[in-house]
Order: sequence, then C-alpha cells, then structure tokens
Amino acid sequence: MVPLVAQITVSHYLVVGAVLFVTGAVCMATKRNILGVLMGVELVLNGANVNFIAFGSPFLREHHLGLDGQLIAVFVIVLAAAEAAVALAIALNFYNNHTTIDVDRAEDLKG
Amino acid sequence: MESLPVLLGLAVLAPLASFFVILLLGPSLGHGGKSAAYVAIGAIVLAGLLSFISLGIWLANHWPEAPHDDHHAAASEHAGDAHEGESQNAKSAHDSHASEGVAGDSHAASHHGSTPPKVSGEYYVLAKIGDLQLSISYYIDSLTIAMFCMVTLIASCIHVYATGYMHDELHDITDHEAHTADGEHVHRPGRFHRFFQYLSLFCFSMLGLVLAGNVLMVFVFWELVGICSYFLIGFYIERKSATNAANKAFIVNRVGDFGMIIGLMAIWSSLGTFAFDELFEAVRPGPSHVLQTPDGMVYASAQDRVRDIARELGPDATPDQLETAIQERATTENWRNVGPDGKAPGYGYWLLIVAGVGIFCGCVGKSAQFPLHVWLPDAMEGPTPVSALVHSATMVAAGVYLAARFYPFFAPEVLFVIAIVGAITLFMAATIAITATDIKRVLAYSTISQLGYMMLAIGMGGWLAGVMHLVTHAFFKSLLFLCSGSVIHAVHTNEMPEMGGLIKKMPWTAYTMLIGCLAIAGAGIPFVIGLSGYYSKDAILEQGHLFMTTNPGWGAVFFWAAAGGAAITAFYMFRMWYMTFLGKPRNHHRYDHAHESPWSMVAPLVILAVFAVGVAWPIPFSSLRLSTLLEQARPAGGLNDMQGVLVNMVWPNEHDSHAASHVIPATLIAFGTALSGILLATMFYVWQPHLAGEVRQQFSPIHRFLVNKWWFDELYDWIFVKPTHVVSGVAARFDRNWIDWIVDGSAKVTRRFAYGWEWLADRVVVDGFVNVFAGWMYSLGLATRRVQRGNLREYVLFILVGALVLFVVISIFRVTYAGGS
Amino acid sequence: MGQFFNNYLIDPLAFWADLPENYWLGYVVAALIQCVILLNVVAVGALFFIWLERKVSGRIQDRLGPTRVGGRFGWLQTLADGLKLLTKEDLTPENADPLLFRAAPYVSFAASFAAYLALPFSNGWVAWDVNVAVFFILAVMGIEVFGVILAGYSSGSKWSLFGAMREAAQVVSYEVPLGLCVVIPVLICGTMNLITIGNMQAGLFTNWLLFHDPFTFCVFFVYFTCATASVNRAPFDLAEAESELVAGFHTEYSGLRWSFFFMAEYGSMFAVSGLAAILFFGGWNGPIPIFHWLGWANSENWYLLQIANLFGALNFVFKAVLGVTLMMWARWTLPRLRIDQVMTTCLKYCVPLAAICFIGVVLWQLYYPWWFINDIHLNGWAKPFAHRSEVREPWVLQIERESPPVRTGVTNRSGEAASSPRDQVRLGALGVSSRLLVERAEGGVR
Amino acid sequence: MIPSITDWHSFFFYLFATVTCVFALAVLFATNIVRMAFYLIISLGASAGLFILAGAEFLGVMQLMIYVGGTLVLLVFGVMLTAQERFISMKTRGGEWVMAAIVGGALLVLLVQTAFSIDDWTAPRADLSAVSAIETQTATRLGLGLLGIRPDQAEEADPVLRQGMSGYLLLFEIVSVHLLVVLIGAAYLARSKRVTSLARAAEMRR
Repeated sequence: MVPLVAQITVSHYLVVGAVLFVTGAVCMATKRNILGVLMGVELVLNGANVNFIAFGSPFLREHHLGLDGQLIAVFVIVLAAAEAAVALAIALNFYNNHTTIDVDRAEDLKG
Repeated sequence: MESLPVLLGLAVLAPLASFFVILLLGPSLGHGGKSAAYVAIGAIVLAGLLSFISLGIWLANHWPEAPHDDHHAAASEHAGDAHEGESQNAKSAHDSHASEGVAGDSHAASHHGSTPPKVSGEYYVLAKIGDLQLSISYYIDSLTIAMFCMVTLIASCIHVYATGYMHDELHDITDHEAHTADGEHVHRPGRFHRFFQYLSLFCFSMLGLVLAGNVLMVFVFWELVGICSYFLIGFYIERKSATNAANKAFIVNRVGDFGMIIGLMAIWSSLGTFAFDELFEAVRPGPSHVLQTPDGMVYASAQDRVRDIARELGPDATPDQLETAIQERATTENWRNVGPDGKAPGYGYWLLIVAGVGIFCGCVGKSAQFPLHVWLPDAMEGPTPVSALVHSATMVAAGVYLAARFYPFFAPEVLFVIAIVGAITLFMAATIAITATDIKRVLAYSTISQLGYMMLAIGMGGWLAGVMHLVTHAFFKSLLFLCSGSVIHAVHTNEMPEMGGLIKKMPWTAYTMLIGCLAIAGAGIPFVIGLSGYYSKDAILEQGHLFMTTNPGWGAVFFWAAAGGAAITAFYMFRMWYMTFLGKPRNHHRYDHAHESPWSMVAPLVILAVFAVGVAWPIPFSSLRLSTLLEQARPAGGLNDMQGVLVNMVWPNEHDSHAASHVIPATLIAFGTALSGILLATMFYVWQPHLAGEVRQQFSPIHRFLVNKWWFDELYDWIFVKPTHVVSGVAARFDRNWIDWIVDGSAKVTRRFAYGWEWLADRVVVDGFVNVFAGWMYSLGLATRRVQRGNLREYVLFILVGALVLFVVISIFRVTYAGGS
Repeated sequence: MGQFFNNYLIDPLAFWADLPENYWLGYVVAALIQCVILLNVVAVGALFFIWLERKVSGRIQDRLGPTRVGGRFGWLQTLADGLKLLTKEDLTPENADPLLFRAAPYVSFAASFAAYLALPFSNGWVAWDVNVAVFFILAVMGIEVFGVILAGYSSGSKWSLFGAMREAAQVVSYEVPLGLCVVIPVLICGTMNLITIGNMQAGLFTNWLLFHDPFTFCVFFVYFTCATASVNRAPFDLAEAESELVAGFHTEYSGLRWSFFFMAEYGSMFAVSGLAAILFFGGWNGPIPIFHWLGWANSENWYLLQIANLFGALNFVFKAVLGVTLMMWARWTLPRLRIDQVMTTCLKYCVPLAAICFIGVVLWQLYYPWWFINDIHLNGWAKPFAHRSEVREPWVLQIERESPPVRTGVTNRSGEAASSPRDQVRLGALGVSSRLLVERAEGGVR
Repeated sequence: MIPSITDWHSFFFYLFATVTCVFALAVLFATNIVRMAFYLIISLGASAGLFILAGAEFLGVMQLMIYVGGTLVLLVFGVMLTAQERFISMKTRGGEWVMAAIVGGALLVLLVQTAFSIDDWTAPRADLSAVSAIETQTATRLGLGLLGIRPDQAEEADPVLRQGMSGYLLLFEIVSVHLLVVLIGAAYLARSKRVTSLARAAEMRR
C-alpha cells in the first residue's frame, strides 16, 4: 500500500480538516436538536483546529507557522469551551421557555 | 544632619495625617468623637518628639559655643556674671558654627559675614515653568528648630487643655449666644472632633510654614494658616459675631496678602527664584555679605538703559556681546549703588524696597500690625484654646517669623518702615488695652502690643532680640490665654467687672496667671535673673538704646515708645489680674459657680508656667541657652552696620548693644517702667479702688478715645465700607436698568429667531429628510423580512452557500483579471 | 549479557533495525510487550488492592479480613472473587441502550489505563516520555467520568442516572482544584515532564517538593483530598452510595463488566497516588540518595543504571501503595459526606486553598528567601552528586545561545544582574523554570 | 499487507484520521443524541491523536482535557437535563438532507481541491532530521507565548521584531476575562426562574 510509505503532508491534514468541517456544517444544517447543532459547531471548530495545527507543525513543512498556529488553536479551544457553556445555557433557557429543544420551533422573531 | 529634613518633614505630616483621619472617620471616633482628641494629641505629641529629637541632633552637630574674649570683654565685666546670658550670646555668633556646617563656606567667612549653619534642599519638585521652579523645599536652621520645638510644645499643651475646655462639645449643645430666626436658642450637635480636626490642620500649616524653604511655599502655608484661623475663629458659626470676626480676620489678612503678592511678584520677576538660599545669596553675596541690590533687580529697573545700549550696539550684536556691554556699563557707570545721574539710590534699589515692604505687608496682616490690627481683638470670638494657639504661638508668630527669616532681604528703608509700624502698634495697642474690660480683649491687645515690640526690635536691627521675644512671648502669652480660658470656663463670662476674688476659688489658675503677668512685664532682679520676658524685653530696650545713640531723633521716639509701652504693659496686665482674682466678688452668682478647672486644663498651665519662667534661662555650666541657640541662625551679614540711602540713619550692629553703656540704662529703665506700671495698677485696683473711676471721669475724652479703640473700626467704615456701599449701589442700579434691558432684549430677539429657524430648518429640512430616509428603510425592511424565516438550519445553509459563492467569485476574478492559474 | 539486553531486548527498535524487512514488527512487538506489562500492572494491581482493602478494613474494624483462600492471609481471595464474577450472567436491562451500555465500562477502564501511558515508574521507565505528562494524565483520567455518564444514562434506570449525574458533577468540580494543585509543582519545576520533575527532586528527602516551601506542603493535602474525591473514594463516594442510591451508576451492571469499573477505580487510585509520589515525594528517589552516592543512578554502565532504576521503581511503587493505603484508611475512618458537603469542600475550601497556595508559591519563587534551608542543600554540603548541573529545557539553552541579554535573566541564579527592565520581566517569567529545581541528572535516560 | 518500510507516522496518521472522519460522519448520521455525543468524543479524541502526531502534544492533551473532558460532559449534562423521550431523536425531512448533502458535498470538493492545489502543502518536508528537539517541546514555550515572551523567535533576524517578540499576553488576558464573563453569563442564563414562575402562579391564582 503506497500511502503508508509516503510521508504525510499538510494536505493530508487539510483533507481531514475539510471532512470535519463539512460534516460539522452539514450537521448544523440538518439536526433539529439544538444540542446536535452544537455538536456540529464543535466539529467545525475542530476542523479549523486541525488546519492550524497542520500549518504549525514542524514535521510537515519547512516554513511552518510554529507556535503561532498552536497558540491560535489554543484560543479556538478555549473559546469553544466558552461558547459551549453559553450555548448550553441558552439551550436550557430555551427548553425552560418552550419545553422543547427543536430549533425549528425557535422562530418567535421571524420576519 | 541628613535626617533632619526627614524628621521635621514627618513632624509636619503627623498633624496632617491626624487631620485626614479625623476628617474621614470624624464622629465615629469614640463616643461623640472623643477619640479624635487622642488622635490629634498623638499626632502633635509625635511631632513634638520629632522636633526635640531634631533639636538633639542639631545640638550634637552645632553646639552653641561659648564666645571668646574680645573687645566685648569690657561689657562683660561691667555687666558682671548676672548678665551672662545676654553678654555671652553677643559673641557666640562669631564662631557659632566653627563645627562643620552644611553651609560649607564658614571658614573663609569674615567675622560679621559668615553664613549661618543650615540644611536646605528640596523634597520634591512640583513643576518647572521656564526658569521658575516650584518645589516643596526645606530650610532648616536653629531658628526653624526652635520654632518647631516651641510650636509643638505649646500646641501639645493646648491640645490637652482643649480636651477639657471643649468637653461640652461632646454632646448636643444649646448655644445661648446664637438665635434662630424665630428667636429660639440654636440647638446643634457637638463638634468636638471638628475642633480637633481644625487644630491638626492648623498645626500642620504652621509647621509647614516654618519648614518651608521658599517664599512661595511660605505663602501657600500662610494662606492655609489663614483659612484655618478662619475656621477656628468662626467655630461657633451660628453666632453672628463669630462669623463676622472670622470674615474680618480673613478679609483683613487678604489686604496684607495683596501686598505680599506684590512683593512676591517683584522678587520673581526680577530674580526668578523663590528659594531662600538663592535670594539671600543674591542680596548679600559672600564673603562679605553686605547688602546690595541684586543684579536681577538692577537690570529689571535699568530696562531703558539696557535698551539704549542695545540700540547703540545695533541689530547685529549677538546676545553675548550685549551681555558683555551691559556688564561693562553697569560697572563703569556704577548702576548698582549710585544712580546714573550721581544721585542715590541706584537702579533697582526701589524695587528692593518694594519687595521688602511687600513681604512686610503680609507680615503686617498676619501679625496684626498697625493699620491691619483690627481683626485680632475680634478674633477672640473663637474658643479660648484657639485664641491661645492662633494668637500667641502660631498665626501671629508667623508674621514675625517671616520678617525674621526675611531679615537679610530688608533694605534699611524697609527696616525703618518696620520699626515705625512696630512702634505705633505697640504704643497704640497698649493704650487700648488699658481700658478694655473683656479679659480676652486685654490679652488680644497685649498680643498686638508685644508683636509691635518684636517688629520694632527687628526694625531697629535687633534681630536676635525680636526673635527671642517671639519665643518667650509665645510661652507666656499662651499661658495667659489658657489661664483666661480657665477663668472663663469657671465663670462663663469674659467681662472682668463681673469677676473678682477668684483667687480663693481657683488658686492654680491665679498663680500661674500671675507668673504669666510677671513674665510679660519683664519682671526680674536687674542684672541677676528674671523671668523669660525679662531677657527678651531688656534685649529690645538695649537695642533701642543703642539705636537712640546712633540716631538721636527717631531713635528716641522708638526707645521711649518701647519704654512707655513696657510701663503700660505692666499696668494693664496687673489691672487685669487684680480685677479678676483680687478684691471682692462683684457678681456673687458667678462667683458661687466658679470652680478650679479639671487637671487636663491645669496641667498645661503648670507646664507652660514653668517654661514662661525658665525658657530663656542660661543652662548652668554650658554655653547653651535660648539666645545662643537662636544666635546660630542670625542671617549672614546681619551684624553689618547699615546706612540708609533714602533715610539718613545708621543701623548699628546688634552686638554693640551689649556694651555696658547700653545695658545698664536699658535694664534700669525697663525695671523702673515695669515696677511703676505694677505699682500704679496696684494703687488703682487694690489700695485705692475708687481712684480708677475718678481718673476715668477726669480724662473722659481720652478714655472714650481708648475705649473706642482709637476709632479705627469707625475710620475704616468711613473710608472703605461706606464709599464701597455707595459705589456698589450705583453699579447695581446701572445693572438693573441698563444691562438687564440689553440682555433681556437680545434674549427676546434670539427667541423669536429660534422659533422661525426651528420651523424652517428642523421641521422642514431635517425632519423631512429623516422621515423620507426612514420610509425607505422601512420599505426595504418589509421587502427583506421574508428571508428571515427563523429557521436556524436554513441560515447555516445560507452561510455555506455564501462561502461557496465567494470562492467561485474569487476564483473567477483570479482567473479573469489576475491571470492566476 | 548486559549489552545484549540493552541492544536487543530493552531497545527492540535497534534489534529489529538489524532486520529491515521486519522493521514494522519491532514496533508491534515492543508495543505489545509494554501493553502487557502495563495491563498486568493495572490488573494485578487491582487484585492486590482489593485484597489489601479487605485486610485494611478488617484490621480497622478489629477483624481479620480474608484468611483462608490461597493459604496464609487469604491472598488469593480476590482471584477467587474475580473467577466468580467471570461466571456470572452478563445482563443487559431491557430499557438499556445496548451499544452504550456495553461501551461504558471499556471507556472508563481505557481512560484509567491510558493514564499509565505517561506515568513513569523510574528514571526513564515510562511507556511514552511526553513533555506534557502531567497534563496528559489529568486529561485522560478526566475522560473516565464520561464512561460513568454513559453507564448511568444507558442503563435506563433512574438510580443509575442520578448516580452518574452526581459523580459527573463531583468529578468535574474537583478537577478544578486538582488542576490547580498539580500546577504548583509544575510551576516550581518549569516543566510538565514527569521524569524531569522526578529527577529534579533527587538528593536528600529535603529536596522533595513537599518540603520545598510551606505552600507546597499545604497543597499536597489539598491535592490528596481532591484526588480522593476525583476517583470517587470514600468519604466522597456519593456516586456509588449503596445506602442512598442503590448502587449508583453501576446499579445495572454485573459480572465482568462491573469488575471493569472496579479495575478502573483501583487503577485510578494507584495513578493519582503515583502522581502524588512524583509531584511531591520525589518519585523514585529515596529519602537518602544511596545510588547517587554510589554513582549508579547516572552510571554509564547499563547494569548499574538499571539496578538503580529497579530500586527506584520499588521506591515509587512503595510510595504509591502507601498513598492508596492512606485512601483506604480514610475510607474506613471517615463517614460519607452529603452531596452539598462534597461540593462545599470543593468550592469553598479546596479551590481557595489551592489558589492561595498557588499565589504563595509564585511569590516564593519570585522572592526566594536565599537563606532558606532548601537552598542550602541544593547548593551546599548536601548536594550529593559530582556531576550535577543545571539542566534546563532546550529552548532555554537556545535563548542563551541566540540572545545574550536574555541569558542574564536566565542565569540569574549565578548572581548576574538582569540588564534592563525588560529583562527583569523576562526574569520573572523564566525564573520560574530556571532558578528552580533545576538539578536534573545530566543526560538521564532520555 | 503492510509493507516492510512503513512510515509509522503515516500509519498512525491514517489510523487517527480514519477514526476521526468515520466518527464525525457517525455523529452526522446518528439520530440518538447521546450516541452522537459518544461518537463525537471518539472523533475528537482521535483528532487529539492527530495533533500529537503533528508535534502539538500540548494541544492534543488540551483537546482531550477541555473538549472531551469538559465540553462533552457539559453537553451530556444538557442532554440529560432536557432528556425526554421525544427529543432524543428528531427526524429531519428528506428534502433538507438532500439540500445539505449537495451544498456540503460541493464544499467538500472545493476544500479538498484547495488542499491539494498548493505545491508547498503537498510536498513533504525533506529535511525531517533537521527538526530539532526544541521544536517538539512546546508546552513551556506556549506558556511563555501566552505571557508575552516568544523564545521561538529568539533567532529572528530583525532586531525590532525580536525585541517585540509579540506574544499573546493581551489575547490571553482578553480570553481570560471572556471566560469569566461567560461563566457568569452562563450561570445567569441557566438559573432557574423560580421567583418569576411563582409570581406568575400567584398572579394566575388571583
């Protein structure tokens, strides 16, 4: 099997990132459960992180981003955690007020 | 020595800290704010400790040395051992700083031209504006240290005393002397903590003033002292008389300060500095320290001449050339000492006089000298501890202190003015005091009179005599005030005619007050020993005698004013004491209620009495005494004979006054005048009590003149107040009739215009535009609201599609325009 | 012989490198060997601890505990129990989510087991020498609770759900002070590499971080409390409180799956105790550095080195077992807390204490009292090695090489003054890792 | 089978990448919310492995710690707190699936095409042996970067840049404050509104 012999490159990571991103995005677009949407968000962020890490990795490129890539990923993770907390709080509130977690029912403000 | 600025700086800050603590915590300190007193006492006692530590450090470095035998030996022989204190200090200045002084150049200095040992420097530079440097600086010499010790000691006593005197303020108070609009007595909460808050601030201001190293800083603390006295005099703010007195004190002081500001402007505009060091060096440059007009003042006055020189040199001259030319001309034409036309005075001399008189104007206001003395008697409206503090040791002392501090800057003409003002003040105040019946007013006029003595001494060149009298007077005058406070506390009135016979009820107060009276009268055994006043007053009279020998005309006036004043002083002081403590009780109701004051008030009396007796005593077997300590601070060149330019007089060397030919007559005259004054008082008020009334009737015009305080208040009312009322009435009418009409009219026009403009600009243009725009936005919103369906997942899809479209668009752009691959 | 072991058994990479066509097999074999060893440590360890717990509880309750099975001391009792569990019926409740129900014990066990991946047993005896080992151990042990939640949820029983909720709340809460406590030794050492941390404490027992300063001494007890809580041991075993919650999250489990949870628990106990031993008690360094004095601990000779390491491992295991025993002791001594008390202990006591200690240690590091005894024997007579030097992380060396101004900040220990305010700032940050402990055996086994 | 000269980095990459992608897809297609969470944790854990492979050990462990240990526990909490049978799985209409699949597929194609479009990205690093040990030890350097010190830029040629060594201190502070605000905000948002409901009940009784 050739792939196992070939060295891994940035592109490989980018593909994984792309898959995660698209999966997350589709997840957000299709799940009616608000928590499912949230999981889609996590996937999307993770896909972005994979890219950052790949660009910052010294093993993959000579002119890599170095610590900057990892630092940005750190902030992404931290913000994702924060976002999850707030989103969960919103979800709970939504549930308290509407007794549902179906995002399709969250249309009180529609135009 | 390096620790002195720190120690004294802390001593200054301690009362300030106390002020802030009481300001912030105030009534919550103990019951009714009682602990505020402890805070304030702690602060001032701490300051006192620091001051005495500083004194110790100073003495360790600059022990006042015993004088050598020189040409004054004869005087010493004549005066004998009994007069040791006075004769020895005369010589101590010669080598008072043989030890290493911070001033540095003491070795090369001549006999009369050495600079006093001092520590000066800057704590912090506040700002630098051009050449002007505003800084918090210090100037410490033995005068500073002596003032610190004196102020903190007296203030500590007064603080302790005040805890007893003011204890009524711990509770709610009904003020029987103040009335509300409906005629009720004013009922108010106690202000115990407030009182101590002000006291602390006051002590801070006074100590800061003494420590200050430049005139501007002195001025700032000067004003702080003024505002504190305003607060304290007006402490019973509900009483009309108290507020009036406070206002009066404040406003009259402003008059003096106006002069002082003129002096400051003259100094800064010509010399560009406020620091004592630099000013003194400019006026009396070493090593001879002879007074001369400083360069800055010469150039400032000779502006026309300078301009002429510039014109002669032409426009191409460089500044250096101009400078050289000016200096050359100034030397050859002798600008400084003789005017260009050969007549005195030279350029800048008038400026020097203006600066000196200006500064002295401040002293006049603060020390209640002749034209501006009117505030001080009224200031007795404050609580008695305040009177004691404000009007003996601190505020009024500030003026004398400044005059003494600024002594090297004063031209002979200024000294002449000072002497005249002092002489008038001392005589006038003494005469008024004879007829006053309010016990505190007697003391107030006595204070004015004694301040006049100090000013007179300084004006006659008796620097040491004046300063020494400042210190001794502070002790016995605060003692007297506190005694009078004790009496007032006991009988609840200020009027002496309602007292009498109190010696049985309050012996401590009576005997301590007797000590105070003796001290102020200058009692003592001639040539042997005496109370503190004996030393200082005799020194003044000696200087007066010396001055009289050198300048027979004016000198005689000054000397006999002083001598007469001494007699009157003794008279009215004993009159007061007799009326208060001897004889039969004139008001039995008050007499029955009288009682000795609590220990917290008596103890300070005893302490102060001890000091009033012995503060000027020589310490046995050592060269240390008040006079030798102060002698160390004698300004450089302060012993030079000075010849007036505008007045044809000579200011003699103070040391010459210790010659036997001056000491013996002066001492005898002082003794005689004091004795005669006391005997006269005893005769009028003890042996032949009816005589007083008869004399009063016989000399009723003079009596009326004196009772009405020489009609000064009425005079000022006529000269200043009435015309002001007339002018302001006219101005008010003009205001109402003309200016108001213009203003109202233009307002009306503007209003009309605004209505019209509002309709045109606002309603039509602006509103129209906004409404149209809002309409557009509204329809746009209506058009686009369909998209907002509230479906989260659709939004996500939109985003994705948008991202895709962006990619596609950018790709097309790249391929088409950028030629990308 | 030693050469053989060195080259062909212990470092299999080299062995297989001689046989190019089998290169990949070398990894597999090496990985398998290490896995088996570790697995046995965990599994046998669990057996031993369960036996130990019985004996300890018996002694504390004035009983004998198991005595019969396997001869003396009943040392085969746990094995017998395990066999019994194996023969039990494997039940799955009707309401359960079958997939998650089966997966949950494995998630728990795998998380607990994964912690051993980075837990060194002696100088260099570690499966994966990662430079964030402390963090890694905390992270994967945090995943353990996920298995518990899955178990609770998937059982389809409200008892299980409640138990899992409680455990999750508790563990997540206690991770905060636990992390803070762990950060403190990391802060002192300037690294998260456990081997470095362990080596930095070589020397007399006074070099142990427990005695580094008063704050680390205090924080150890906070750590131990939080560790006990985070592995659900009494008095914090709310999640499986039989009397109140039936049996908590594993109510519906039986047989081998149930025993997996227990293996995970005992594995975690050993792991946190081992972590405590490394972070605070010098890890594999004994109280008296005999092997350093002998020169074996950093010998070039492979035999001597491994003998020293073996004794180091014994040291480590002894300390860890001591910690586990301490937990047992606490379990049978203290009453169980209510859930609110558990939370109060965490949020109102452990977190502030740990935070205060954290700040204290930071200040201690910045304003280090040079006269303190600790410094004396770092530098002075008690320094036991001939060739110890200040070993720093490579990036520090790089800075020293590249940028002279920073160097003054870094080598401030030798007394050079920092040259500029900015360097002072750096000194503050770098000092944390450089002036400290520092003493790491040169070369080590890396 | 497995070739003899296998690059083990590649092997583990493919292992982790497969796990990541497969379980991400599993998240997408699962209907049960708790199972979705379970799959998500595996996907994220595997991507943590990817991070570690790429030399970002700290990031990988942080991913485990925060995402897996923290965020997902939160998520599961949310699930449980709102868990009722009817919400566990909610069906999506087929049309939406098709729509999403089309857009997602297009995006995927675009992204993958982009990933392979840059030469620098597709070429492996030739001098792997030049990677120093320093570059792989990231934890402390990351910490210093957050403190505003960048040891990795010590060799920067431009002295101005080197002096600046612009770290992420400000960002770090901002994020810290952000987290604090988020914690407070989340607690506020999620608090139970007992008072309000009681008041409402009282109102209704009246």
